Amino acid sequence: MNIGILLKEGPYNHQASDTAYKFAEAAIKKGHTIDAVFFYNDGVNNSTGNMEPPQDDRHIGNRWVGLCQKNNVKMMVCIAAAKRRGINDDVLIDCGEITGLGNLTDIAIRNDRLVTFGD
Amino acid sequence: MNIGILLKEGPYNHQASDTAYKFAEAAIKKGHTIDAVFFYNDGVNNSTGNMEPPQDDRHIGNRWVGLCQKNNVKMMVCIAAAKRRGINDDVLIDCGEITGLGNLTDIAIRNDRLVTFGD
Amino acid sequence: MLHTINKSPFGSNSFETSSRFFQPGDPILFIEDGVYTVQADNKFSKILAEVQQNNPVYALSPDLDARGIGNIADGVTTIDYEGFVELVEEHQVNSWL
Amino acid sequence: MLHTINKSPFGSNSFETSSRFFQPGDPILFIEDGVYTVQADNKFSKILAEVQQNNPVYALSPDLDARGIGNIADGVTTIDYEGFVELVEEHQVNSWL
Amino acid sequence: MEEFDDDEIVKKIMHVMRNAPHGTIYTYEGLEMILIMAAYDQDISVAFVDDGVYALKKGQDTAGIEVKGFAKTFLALDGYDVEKLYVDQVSLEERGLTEDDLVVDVEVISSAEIGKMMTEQDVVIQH
Amino acid sequence: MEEFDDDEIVKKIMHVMRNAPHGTIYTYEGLEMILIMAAYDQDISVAFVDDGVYALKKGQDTAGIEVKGFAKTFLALDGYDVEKLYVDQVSLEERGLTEDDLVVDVEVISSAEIGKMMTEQDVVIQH
Repeated sequence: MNIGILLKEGPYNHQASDTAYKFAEAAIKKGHTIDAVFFYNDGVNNSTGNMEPPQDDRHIGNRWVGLCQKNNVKMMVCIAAAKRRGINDDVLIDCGEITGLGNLTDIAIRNDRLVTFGD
Repeated sequence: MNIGILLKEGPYNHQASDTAYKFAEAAIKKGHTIDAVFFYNDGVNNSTGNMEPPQDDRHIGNRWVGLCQKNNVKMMVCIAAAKRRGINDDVLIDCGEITGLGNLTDIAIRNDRLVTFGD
Repeated sequence: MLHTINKSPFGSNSFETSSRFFQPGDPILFIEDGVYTVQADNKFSKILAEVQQNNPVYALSPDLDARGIGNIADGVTTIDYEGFVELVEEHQVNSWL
Repeated sequence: MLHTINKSPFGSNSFETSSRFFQPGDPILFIEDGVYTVQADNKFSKILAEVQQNNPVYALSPDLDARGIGNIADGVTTIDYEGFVELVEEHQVNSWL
Repeated sequence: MEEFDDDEIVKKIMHVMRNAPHGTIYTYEGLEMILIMAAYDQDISVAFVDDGVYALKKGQDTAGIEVKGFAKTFLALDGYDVEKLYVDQVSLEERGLTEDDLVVDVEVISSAEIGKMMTEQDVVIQH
Repeated sequence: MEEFDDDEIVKKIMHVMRNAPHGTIYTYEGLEMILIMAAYDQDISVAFVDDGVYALKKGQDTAGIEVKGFAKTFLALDGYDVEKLYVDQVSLEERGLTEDDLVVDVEVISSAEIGKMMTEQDVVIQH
């Protein structure tokens, strides 16, 4: 089954980001394809490459990069939401792609499921 | 009267940032001193210098810089909260200072009021 | 002590909880989405009226205007950001989030 | 349709509102702070029991464990992330935020 | 953009507005999403539930809070062929509001009716 | 750090925990704030209200959600001379919990008593 994910909250402040990751991981383990994670609202803050969490904590940015590099999950960041919040290509994580809401529409259309995580 | 402000949510996503600014502006107009705005939790996202809101919208980052440059309001960003969220000196607004929670304690101690804005 | 409440009473329990902690005379200020609390004739009008028996109640007019709330409960004083500052001059602040 | 609820029922009206929209047979999955809803013997146990008459109810066990909730309401099925995926295989998803 | 394999797929997509305007950005950015999706010829509907009904309240003037207003943008939805606007009756009544208080024509229906429509969707997005 | 003009000022600072742990970071970052402030010899108290009481629930194991646990850090507060921990009785009872369910010794008191203490503070910070 092909699944898209819409993530609406930023890293660390809300568990949404963690749940989305754990869900994606489990879906892949069960043989499904995660087509893309689309970051919207404060969710765009997941796409900064500058996170430096304490060493004993999870690294949310690196987790998204890993999901992308190992499992070909697209990491798409809404350009309008990103611009107002100060996310641009200078800070973007590897694999991140700043793009329009048209791509979210395509994700919604071409996948069997769109699963939203937020707060 | 000397007033400190604690801001706990990021720009645009929550009105807290706007209310904090309008409150600071009004307090200064009435002759009070705003000692500092301390950014905590997702509030640290107020301190990125990369925001590019639509032209017909307010520019929250520039507003903080203006408050600092015109009215000597310190703009302090909690280092622990900033690091995990990817805010560092490379992206910091003019006037921004990444610092510890000890400074928030000093702000709480030396001012007549500490006013919190959040969500 | 000045209590500020910034959440809609429909979505959040901020107003109902905070009202257990108000001391007689404490001013209450509704801001942001909290101003929906003072809209006349809604589900929370009765609790608000009870609070008003012991506490002066204010609402931030720029937030009321932004939300198109013209019809507000009797006895609620509307103030602008300057009025907010004046309340802070008189009281320590407890911002219920 | 699978409904997920991720808010504590004490702080937010998500559970009470969403329950008006559930169709008979729709599975309900509590995640994140939503899992407090299925803790046995709390203020919401009665509404939950009513929902259970028409809807299968699940709760995410990693979230229950994280919050130290061991004692859960009768009839609630605990699942892990894999179980979450299995529900998504069967149903479209409506995430109440 | 992807290639147009999807050309003829029409999906039923419902957006649910459940937050008040201005206190958070969810309704505003939700509306931005709807306007884009509307250009893709999908079967779009919008449900206003809980504080989401306040987004449609007449007479909003956001000048004083310096936040962009957008209530009138809902009027533009019609021009994008987004005509299915549903308001949850209980949500409206609890807030002491009637249809006359709203900026656009909507269908005021029961939670059960909206719930039934939800089950018929391919995608539901809550804002 | 500022110069030590403030050296002898002792302010009454109350932290109010009102959110559940893990779903959001507020309680965790609130605790980080309390630990720093405790080093400044201020008169610190902590009130647990609403879902904030869940932060003290025994038996939390966050391994499965891969989020840092911190319930046991509340035990360390005592070592920092933060001894005034108050739990709102109504909040505890509504959740079907008793003092035995909590990881630390607290004083369970009424909302009115906590409300009275609030008015005696120089600073109240809600998390």
